[in-house]
Amino acid sequence: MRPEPVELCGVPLRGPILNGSGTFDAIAAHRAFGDALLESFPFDCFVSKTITVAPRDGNPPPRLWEAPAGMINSIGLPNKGLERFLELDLPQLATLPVPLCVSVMGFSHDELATLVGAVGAVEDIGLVEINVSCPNVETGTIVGADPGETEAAVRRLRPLTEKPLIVKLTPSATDPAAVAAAAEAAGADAVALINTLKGMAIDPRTRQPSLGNRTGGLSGPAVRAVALEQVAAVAARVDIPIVGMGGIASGRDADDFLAAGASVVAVGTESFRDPAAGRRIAAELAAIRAAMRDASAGAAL
Amino acid sequence: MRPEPVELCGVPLRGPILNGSGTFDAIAAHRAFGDALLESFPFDCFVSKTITVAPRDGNPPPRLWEAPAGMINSIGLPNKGLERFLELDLPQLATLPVPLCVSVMGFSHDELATLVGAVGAVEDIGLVEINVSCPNVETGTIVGADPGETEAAVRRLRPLTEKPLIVKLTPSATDPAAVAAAAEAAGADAVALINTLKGMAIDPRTRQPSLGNRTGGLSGPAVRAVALEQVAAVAARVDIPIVGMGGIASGRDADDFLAAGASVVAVGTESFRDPAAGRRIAAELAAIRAAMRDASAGAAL
Amino acid sequence: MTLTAEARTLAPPERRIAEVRSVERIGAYDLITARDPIGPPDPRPGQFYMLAAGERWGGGAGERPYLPRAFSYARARPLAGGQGVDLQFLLEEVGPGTCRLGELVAGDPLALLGPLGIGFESPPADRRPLLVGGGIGVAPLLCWDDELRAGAREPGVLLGFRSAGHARAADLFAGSPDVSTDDGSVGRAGVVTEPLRADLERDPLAVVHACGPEGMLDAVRSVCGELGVPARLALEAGMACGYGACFGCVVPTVDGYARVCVDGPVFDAAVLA
Amino acid sequence: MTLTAEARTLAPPERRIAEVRSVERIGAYDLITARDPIGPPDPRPGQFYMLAAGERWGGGAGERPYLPRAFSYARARPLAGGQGVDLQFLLEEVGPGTCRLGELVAGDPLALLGPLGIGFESPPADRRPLLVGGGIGVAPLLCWDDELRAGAREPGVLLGFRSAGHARAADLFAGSPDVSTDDGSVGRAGVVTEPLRADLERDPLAVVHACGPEGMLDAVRSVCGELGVPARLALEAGMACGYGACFGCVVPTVDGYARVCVDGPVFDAAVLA
Ligand SMILES: Cc1cc2nc3c(=O)[nH]c(=O)nc-3n(C[C@H](O)[C@H](O)[C@H](O)COP(=O)(O)OP(=O)(O)OC[C@H]3O[C@@H](n4cnc5c(N)ncnc54)[C@H](O)[C@@H]3O)c2cc1C
Ligand SMILES: Cc1cc2nc3c(=O)[nH]c(=O)nc-3n(C[C@H](O)[C@H](O)[C@H](O)COP(=O)(O)OP(=O)(O)OC[C@H]3O[C@@H](n4cnc5c(N)ncnc54)[C@H](O)[C@@H]3O)c2cc1C
Ligand SMILES: Cc1cc2nc3c(=O)[nH]c(=O)nc-3n(C[C@H](O)[C@H](O)[C@H](O)COP(=O)(O)O)c2cc1C
Ligand SMILES: Cc1cc2nc3c(=O)[nH]c(=O)nc-3n(C[C@H](O)[C@H](O)[C@H](O)COP(=O)(O)O)c2cc1C
Ligand code: FES
Ligand code: FES
Repeated sequence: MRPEPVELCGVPLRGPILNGSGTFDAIAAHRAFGDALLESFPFDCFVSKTITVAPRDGNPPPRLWEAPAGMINSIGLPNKGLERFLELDLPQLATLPVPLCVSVMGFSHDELATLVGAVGAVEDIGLVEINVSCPNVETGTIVGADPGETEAAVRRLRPLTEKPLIVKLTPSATDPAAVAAAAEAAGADAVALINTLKGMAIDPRTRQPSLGNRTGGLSGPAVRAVALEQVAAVAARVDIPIVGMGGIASGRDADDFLAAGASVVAVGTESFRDPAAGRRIAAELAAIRAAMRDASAGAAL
Repeated sequence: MRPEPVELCGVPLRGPILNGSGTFDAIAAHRAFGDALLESFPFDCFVSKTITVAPRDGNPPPRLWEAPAGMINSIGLPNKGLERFLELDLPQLATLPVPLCVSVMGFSHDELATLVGAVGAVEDIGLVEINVSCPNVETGTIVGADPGETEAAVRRLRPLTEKPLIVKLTPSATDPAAVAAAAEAAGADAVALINTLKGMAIDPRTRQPSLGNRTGGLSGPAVRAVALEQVAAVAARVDIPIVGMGGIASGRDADDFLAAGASVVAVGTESFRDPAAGRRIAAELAAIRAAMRDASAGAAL
Repeated sequence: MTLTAEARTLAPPERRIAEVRSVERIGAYDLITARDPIGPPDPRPGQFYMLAAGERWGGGAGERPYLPRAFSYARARPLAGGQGVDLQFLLEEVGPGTCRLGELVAGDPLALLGPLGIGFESPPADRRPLLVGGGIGVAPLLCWDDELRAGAREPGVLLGFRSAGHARAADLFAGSPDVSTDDGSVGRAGVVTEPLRADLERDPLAVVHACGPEGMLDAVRSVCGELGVPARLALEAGMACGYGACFGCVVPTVDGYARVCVDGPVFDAAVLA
Repeated sequence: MTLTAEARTLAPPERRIAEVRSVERIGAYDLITARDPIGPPDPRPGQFYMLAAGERWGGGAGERPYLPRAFSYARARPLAGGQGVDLQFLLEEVGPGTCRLGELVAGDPLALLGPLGIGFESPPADRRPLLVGGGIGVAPLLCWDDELRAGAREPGVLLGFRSAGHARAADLFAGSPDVSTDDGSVGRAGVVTEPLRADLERDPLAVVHACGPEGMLDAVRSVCGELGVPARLALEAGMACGYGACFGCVVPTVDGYARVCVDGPVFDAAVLA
């Protein structure tokens, strides 16, 4: 059973399930699974991991630590950098059976402008996501935590591309709805939330932080309640579509986010447990929607 | 096996385990368990639930919703109000075998002053905890979310009592360490964290928020990683003792908080699963400490 | 057996491990028998226990269960020697917690806390006891029926169920209860409050003890109110702790919210708002 | 059997349910045999699978496990008919995940994804294969030893263990491997790199395939480096996904971090930084 097609900022999608940026590498997955991956691609829109202007190695290992009903990561945005992403990765991502959204993060307004200008000019790219929120990178937290800074950043970027701009919020803002409203005022076409919650774990053998980077980001079902609250708060403040995510592991969870005000949802950590999670969740969601339709039809009689 | 005695702001405790405010009602527990409760009291210091000047009914039910590795609550600080607390509850709490800490919350600086002045004058009360996770009706903002507001509040209260003042931080601050530093600068003797994370759940049968109050607070192991990160960040900024809490369910967890910089720890949600959790955790912690001592002794040879 | 004004047997102040002796399927329900080695032998009918599987409580649907679950004890058989008791619980599998408990087999550890709450008060001498149960709500009435019979106060017992599968629980009662089913597959067709009204109109000098779904309890209240018959209702509410710690399980009463776990679960209908 | 430059058999792109056929205790380890109904019959030695109990994965110590766990397959027996395979995994119980898997019994569902990663390349014709395993690291060497023997390239096999209980795993090998134990309770006393050095000094025209704890692999690297012998190491790293999605499982190489799950787990020692 497949869900109905939807539109996200004017881009038609075959369904409402995206991946969370940085939680699915379609190129690596193709190495592991071959063309079977493309024949049953788990998402209705593919979001790239966050790209920066300069290449990044990412954080020293260990980068992962399991938590109750979730995990903490300190990956640190490893990526080839803008130039080699466009040259090496984009041609492969362009062959995916679904629209492509590229996530970018800059350490200054100029860097962001360079990134949005560059990816905004590429035909194969359908949407651009601006990550003002990665908790592993200082400036990400700062920009996204402050409505004023977010508004200024988006205003600067808005004229640089015709493509829909999605602003990925940070949950460490005291008032995420205010930041979302600022992004909307500056011309963002959608907001995406939540990113990982700042977290830490201690390695019992050393009594030191477990992660190479000391702190990391918490994700998975553990954060779902926090994500739902922020999605509902943002939905009450903005009219632009919301990409809801944070611990979604079932069609039931996905429907909770839609009920809270999201237009589409993204799956992150659950894909680590099963690369086909997106497809399973889409089917479960479709079944729930069908049951709801039958119920209301019944009620209508 | 019992842990060593400790001191919290000059108050001697037989061990390092407190209860989280609002997560254990010693009077109700005495009704359920009788004097056996007092003979094996689970905590080394008892923290009352938060008291306000006026009586409060609390929020409409449902007030609870289970979450992955935790729960969301919207209890809403039901309490008898200052006067009847002092008259009816205090005499019973004074008979507990451990020191008493009273948690207070005011909706204005004047209310807070009234509360701290009143409980600060009661001999049987050892410590006073100020719960700043509340909206200031004058400014509308959450006092604890803003370092300036927190500093102003604590400055006003500091002269009103000789008793140690513990400031219970709110995790919805963008920079909890800055708020902790502000509390320290204003004369707080300790800080306690974390309080519950803002969260929401959807009732699948209605697709409406499950809790009577729509939103609530997430607690339990799900929040532990977030709590550890905030405790470590605060420990890096202040010299006053830290009461660490958030998802502690074992001696291992408690030791993680001590390793992250807490001086003592508090157990909340885990007590719901077992009223003796505090005692069990104390024993597990003592065993871990003993093993560490043996190890380092061995290493020293 | 103590009959204090407050029908409450105190619980040991900690969660303990009981051993599952058997899990029987009774129609639509599970009957779990567990040996509680150190618990009091004399819980009061209407009291409940917080239960959790001793192992693997969690990792079910939606990464739940996490909190323990509340269950009225259905029957208690004290062990020889005055300490310890075999407890029976009647379960309906409705979610991750009850499904996990339904998976248990003989020998498995069962974590429990209790007995908790206030049970049924013995009926005044001048009123005949009438027990009214709906669905899984019949559980606490089993031991209450046994006890009243033992005290030569044999009660009337009116039970309502969804279907024949659920009605199988009626066979657990000592006497021959009056059974109604929604679909008429067993006993009379219809809701249990119809025989209740008929019975009370015949002889209103009764005291009703009822447990069941919210809708049924509301109907029982209005019938009893109308006919001036006192009613004691065993309520349910979502619980985290079961012993008054979390303030989560409240119901509105004439003097504000009360906690079902420490002020109930049995309430006089007159005090409920 | 395909021998592509990259020793990788592709995995179906989804987690599937296998059926546990047996769980045997082999000294200090568990040997799990599971029937994978639709997986490829020909995983490559050194490849691994992500495993999780099909039910109740969670609710263990510290409310874990949550993520699946990575395990090299120890042996694979294709089912008649060309599709499906019986897979064997050798487990050491070290935490909530391995303990839960160790609890499984015949008939239980086992969730798995795989085969994943790049396995061992066949050794160049001019060098004799030498397999070096430490502790649970012997697991991937079992199928590799079988395959080399089947191809008439019988390898030397040097194994090191903590104690006699662990050394029981050596009995699973077809030939008679050279065994060392830390406590000397079985075979020679000492670490496996001592016989390795002796063997390579006798005849350096070898290619080493090693798997084991970090310390042992470091020692193997330095011995091989010193004597100019090529070494292929099967590495471990904490993993969340096993297929390149999370970027969590990295090791430093001469050209930056590589992901153990998609660029490994078998690496040429020369490329590791
Ligand atoms: C005093 C008392 C005595 C009881 N006695 C019995 C008894 O003898 N036998 C018996 O079978 N039952 C009894 N119950 C009810 C029993 O406690 C519940 O059926 C049980 O808690 C359900 O847990 P679950 O995980 O199976 O279902 P849940 O998933 O918890 O669902 C049960 C109800 O909880 C709500 N719910 C759904 N999701 C959540 C969530 N995430 N968090 C919180 N609530 C949710 C919904 O309303 C759902 O209908 C009693 C309850 C009380 C309070
Ligand atoms: C490619 C590969 C192949 C493998 N093959 C095998 C095999 O054939 N047989 C086998 O037995 N094992 C194998 N392993 C190792 C196996 O995956 C681990 O032993 C397993 O993941 C441990 O899980 P656990 O829950 O039992 O233990 P954990 O609790 O996960 O502990 C294992 C280690 O993880 C760390 N740790 C502790 N707590 C946490 C936490 N909260 N989050 C994250 N890490 C934590 C510690 O370093 C601890 O020593 C392989 C690993 C890899 C990467
Ligand atoms: C390992 C990992 C890497 C991530 N990398 C990124 C990233 O590069 N950019 C980004 O915007 N979000 C990143 N995220 C956040 C996710 O996109 C998502 O917002 C978050 O994980 C919550 O969803 P989930 O609970 O379903 O995983 C990452 C999350 C994880 C777990
Ligand atoms: C049901 C419930 C009620 C609470 N009431 C209060 C309160 O009155 N005052 C307060 O400062 N914190 C209150 N808290 C927060 C706890 O004291 C604690 O900070 C939080 O629950 C995190 O710890 P835990 O994960 O161990 O529960 C409450 C928490 C819960 C779950
Ligand atoms: S269940 Fe916690 S107070 Fe009743
Ligand atoms: S385990 Fe996720 S990238 Fe290797």
